[in-house]
Amino acid sequence: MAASTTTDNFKVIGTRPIRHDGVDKVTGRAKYGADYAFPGMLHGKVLRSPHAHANIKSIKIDKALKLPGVKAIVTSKDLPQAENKLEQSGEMVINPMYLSMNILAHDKVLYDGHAIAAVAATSPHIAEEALRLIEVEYEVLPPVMTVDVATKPGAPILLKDLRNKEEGDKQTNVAQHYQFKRGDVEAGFKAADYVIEREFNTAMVHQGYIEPHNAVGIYNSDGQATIYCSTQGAFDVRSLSAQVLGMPVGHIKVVPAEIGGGFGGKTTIYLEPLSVLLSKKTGAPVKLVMSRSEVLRASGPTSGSKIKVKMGATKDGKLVAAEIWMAYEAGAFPGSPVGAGAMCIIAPYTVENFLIDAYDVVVNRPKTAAYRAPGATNAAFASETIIDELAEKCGIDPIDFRLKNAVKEGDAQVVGPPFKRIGLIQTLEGIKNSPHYKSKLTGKFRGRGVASGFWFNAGMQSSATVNIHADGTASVVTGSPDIGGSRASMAMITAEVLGLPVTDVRPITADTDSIGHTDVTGGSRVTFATGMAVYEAAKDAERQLIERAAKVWEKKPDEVEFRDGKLHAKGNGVPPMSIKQLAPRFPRTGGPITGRASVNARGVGPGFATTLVDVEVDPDTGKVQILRCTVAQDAGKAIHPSYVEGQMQGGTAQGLGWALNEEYFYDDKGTLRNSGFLDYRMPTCLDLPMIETVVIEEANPGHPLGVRGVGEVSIVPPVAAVANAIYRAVGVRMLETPMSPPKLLKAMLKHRDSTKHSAAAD
Amino acid sequence: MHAINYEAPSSLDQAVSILKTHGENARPFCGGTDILIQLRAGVRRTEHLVDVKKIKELQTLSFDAKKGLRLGAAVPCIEISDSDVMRKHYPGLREAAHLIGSLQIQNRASVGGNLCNGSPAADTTPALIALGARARIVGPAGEREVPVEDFVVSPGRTVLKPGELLVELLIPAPAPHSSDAYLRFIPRNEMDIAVVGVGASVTLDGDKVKAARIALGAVAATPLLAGKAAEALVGKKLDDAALEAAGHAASAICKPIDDMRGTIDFRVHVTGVLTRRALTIAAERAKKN
Amino acid sequence: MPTVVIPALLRKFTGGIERVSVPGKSIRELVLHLGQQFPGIDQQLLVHGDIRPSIAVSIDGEIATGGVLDPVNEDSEVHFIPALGGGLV
Amino acid sequence: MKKTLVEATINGETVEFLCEPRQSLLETLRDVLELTGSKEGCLTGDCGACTVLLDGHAVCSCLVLGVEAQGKKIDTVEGLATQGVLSVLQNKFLEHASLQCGICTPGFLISAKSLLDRNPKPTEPEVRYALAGNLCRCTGYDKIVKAVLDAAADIRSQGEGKAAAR
Repeated sequence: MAASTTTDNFKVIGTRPIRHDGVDKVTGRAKYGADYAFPGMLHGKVLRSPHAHANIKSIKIDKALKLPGVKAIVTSKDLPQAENKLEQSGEMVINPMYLSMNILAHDKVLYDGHAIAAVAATSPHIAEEALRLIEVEYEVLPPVMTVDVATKPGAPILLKDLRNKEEGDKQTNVAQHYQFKRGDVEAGFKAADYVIEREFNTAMVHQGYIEPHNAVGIYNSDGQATIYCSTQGAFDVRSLSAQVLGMPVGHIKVVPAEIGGGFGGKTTIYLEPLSVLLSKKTGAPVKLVMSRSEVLRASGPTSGSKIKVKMGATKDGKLVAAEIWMAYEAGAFPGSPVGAGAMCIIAPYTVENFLIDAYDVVVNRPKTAAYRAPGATNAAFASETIIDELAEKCGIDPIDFRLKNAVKEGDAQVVGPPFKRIGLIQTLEGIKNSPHYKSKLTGKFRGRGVASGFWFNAGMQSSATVNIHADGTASVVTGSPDIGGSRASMAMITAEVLGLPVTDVRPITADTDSIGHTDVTGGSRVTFATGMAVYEAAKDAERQLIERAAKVWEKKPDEVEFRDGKLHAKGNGVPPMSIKQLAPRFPRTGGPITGRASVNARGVGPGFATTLVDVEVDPDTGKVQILRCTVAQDAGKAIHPSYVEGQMQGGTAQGLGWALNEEYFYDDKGTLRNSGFLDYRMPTCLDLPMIETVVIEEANPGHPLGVRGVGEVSIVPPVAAVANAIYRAVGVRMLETPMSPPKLLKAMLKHRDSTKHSAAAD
Repeated sequence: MHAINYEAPSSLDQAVSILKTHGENARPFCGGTDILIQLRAGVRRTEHLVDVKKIKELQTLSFDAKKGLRLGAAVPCIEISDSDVMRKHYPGLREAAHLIGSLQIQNRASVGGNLCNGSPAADTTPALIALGARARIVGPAGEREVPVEDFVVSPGRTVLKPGELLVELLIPAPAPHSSDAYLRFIPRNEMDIAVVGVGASVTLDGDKVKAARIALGAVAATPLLAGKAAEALVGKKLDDAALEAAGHAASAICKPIDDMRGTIDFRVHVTGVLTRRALTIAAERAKKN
Repeated sequence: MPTVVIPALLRKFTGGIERVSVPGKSIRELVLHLGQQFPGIDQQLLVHGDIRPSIAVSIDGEIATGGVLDPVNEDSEVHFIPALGGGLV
Repeated sequence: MKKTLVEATINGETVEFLCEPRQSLLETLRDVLELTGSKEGCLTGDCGACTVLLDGHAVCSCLVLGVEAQGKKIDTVEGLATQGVLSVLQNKFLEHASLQCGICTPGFLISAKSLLDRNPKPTEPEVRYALAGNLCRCTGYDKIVKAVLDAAADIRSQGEGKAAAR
């Protein structure tokens, strides 16, 4: 089902061709990072801290080095000094010192799984045995696992250089404070007929990509290095690795392998500099691949959080005030997505008066990385639950309540500037008109919940080249690693502009030396920003085709036009010429045609989604079954609708997993107890229904094809939608994630007790 | 993983002799679905894996209406869940085998391996205990039989002595008007380890319970036989009050832990719930036999 | 004159004032004049002569990409907002 | 470390190879035989990315030892296409856009093949049960389940077509 506001007449865009990299992926030929092998290659493994918080007193590697087959061991002593400063790197702001400390612990370990040393050996088994022979002496410190503990006066300090600039320059675990303010909150609450105030807690969760992190590093004697790895951003791997290794950026080439999922988690580096360092020491290529346990313990999950929300509405359902306090776990180093969360938490609604305070807090957990609309899901869980309660108080249907307050073009965003054209209202109406919403949900312990979500989406830098081959077919080269089928979209945009069949366009993801700088595959930006570069590169090729045809016809370029895949001479009866016919004449008319474009994309169109969920709760065990689920999302323009639906379904599935069972479970020593897919419980095929989609196409005026990013926002509403559905099913408001059976059962038993007591009192 | 040796004897004698030679340093190896994970994680250390899948006695699944079932220790779960004999006579044990892991796991894992792994949360162990199964063990000192409820002594440890091998499980023929059921609680619908597991068998005499056995998994250091819970039912109609009493009695013997799979309170509560549900299913089935 | 909207936490430099009219034809000029009017605020916005990496600039409702180099119009509205990290797929 | 000589039939070809007893079948396939189509996602049998057929049964090759392959028949994703022609399942995965990142795809294809070999007419719950041992984090499974159901229907109609032609 699609509702389109674009009046275009596309031939390729909007169709569903077979993806170009598909055959390689169903035959096992596609090469992912761990599939690379080179002659003489060694295997690396990483020694990781068993403690959440400890000083490293000494590291002894002699015994391990003596093990036959062990070729080299590196520790933080092998890394250059890194500076304590903030720096822009792609879409991230990084601190080189903290980045270096995360790659290999300097003098302190800050989480269970923190890397301490890396070994290269002739087999992965030998490297692993060598790890057991490395002797590390620790001085164990008390672990700081939650924002509550971290912000208590006198709490153990994680980072000696982290100081509170707002209050007397003291050492602190609070890395950052954000504040957003509008109107008069006190007056707002006075005008409210209903005020709801609640505190929410969400657990740290992981992106859960199936492919573990990997890297093969090759350092040559001339000082040049090549890294093969599965990453969302080859250029980021290059700049971050150069930073950590103290190498010039130009001395590193990063070859992005096929990537087995990322969802934000593969936008930074872990193994990449280690592979180069070990290769430098041994003179051989070195491959490192994380185990699943290492992925969970030591890559970058997203923050757990504590969020207090107070919101007020008038009787007729108008939101009038919001006061919000939120604190996110950054992990061991600053940089949680709490700022983004703060800007998202009431983004879908016009609220005249608000005050939002947000805090980034370091704790003894792995440094968080991006995860699909970072920060927004936690935030929406809190605000969308309150919205549901206010709707109930006002006696208004929750969708109608949202419609009454929904932002539209011209309304101010939380950060101030007004929205351009957006599609929140259309997603709400899309849900209202869906077969799911129109169906009746019957049966005991069943409930239906709805929630909406917002995500900014990103622009940033992308490059593309379009090469026209001698037979009139084309290739399109970009620097965006393809995680979800973006190559097909790039080929489709090229094919659309050049009037070619999509099978005549071959899309390529190039290495860092073969294409201009391209920022990370993240922020839902590839189809938007790289798509913009591809569109312009194809247009550049079109312009050149016109010039060549003009030469052939001995006319001026403005006497030639390009339409329907053919060159037409204006006026007289010259028969039109296809690219196929023109291509053999490239050599005599000036040589090959390469269309080029690089952009720092402006005109980002934010994304909205609304999700509807039906659940059934087992009243005796608290187990929740998802019965039905529909998601409506504004795509701007769906280039390849199947992969747009795929993004919506995938994000929704992750949101449902987040809602029900996923969590980082640490014991009181700060050891992660569920560092495997057995106990980090992501949804299986048997846990989910079909996920119905409503693709809204409210064209983004900032993009030549109307595209807005679609990769992220679908993960934002599901957690709140499930919570609201559970409430409808069993009358319990869940204020923490995951809403796992032990927690829900406890809440239901308490609820039953209290209703019994109140019945007795009547 | 550290280096290991692998041998795959084709006779029981050979297997026992290899196991005896290496003593503590050897372990029987069947589906590998637990031991390989444990060796990789460094939780167990064994230098010799003795693959027992080629030994005929361990691959037997045979049923006799009088003598009951002989279930070879290495019979893969998939064979059990595909078996009509199991479906008809031991539906609870079949369900337990069918619940273990994914199809990929069921194609490799065995009931014997599940038992020898010694996990308190093993799915098939409560089902075996509910059926009154006995474990036939062969070792350097000959042969012995152990009731399954006595087989696991602590998490990961069993009565097997160095050199000993579990050959088969002997399960009595079902009495008339009897049947069994196994239920477990997991947060997802597949792929989890039991947070609570309850096996129950019921023999009816008219509308009254003639005999019953209830066994619990994942609620103590070892699988438990809930004797009092079963006794509470004998001679009674299986009505709500009786089920409630059995559930309470089952919950009462739980000594669970708080962990990433569930809390103590949750496990105790759900033990009662599953006990009632499993008894109801077993009794429904028994009526039809 | 262009209008600059001051972020909540920097309003301590402006005595709580949220919207300020400042002369200038570029972000560089606006920040310069802001600093003259409210000493110290420019240092919160700049590092090494350009906008801090942790801050994004919105000009007339759109995130700008040119840092201090971006031009502004007489009637432009400029917001300084936290830059964000994105994730995704 | 001492290596063992193993002879097995892999994707229809008799193959001899050397491996250490501690090497899993997955490691053997990938590092010794250069068949990298089977993927490592967890090494604990929880994700199914390494699923292969061992004598016709779907197993996690990370939980099988390479030495156990002696005398066995092993089928991997690399053997699904016949002389360059994709199988119905492979085609349906492409048509239905059942893969995004594609890392789980080889395992899903093998599990789905194993299901359809045994049960040519599966219901949606049967498909979901048969695929529960394979984790996918990109798709929410929707398009995978649809592809398998569609492939089953296609294979059946092909079979009926053949029967009618006879």
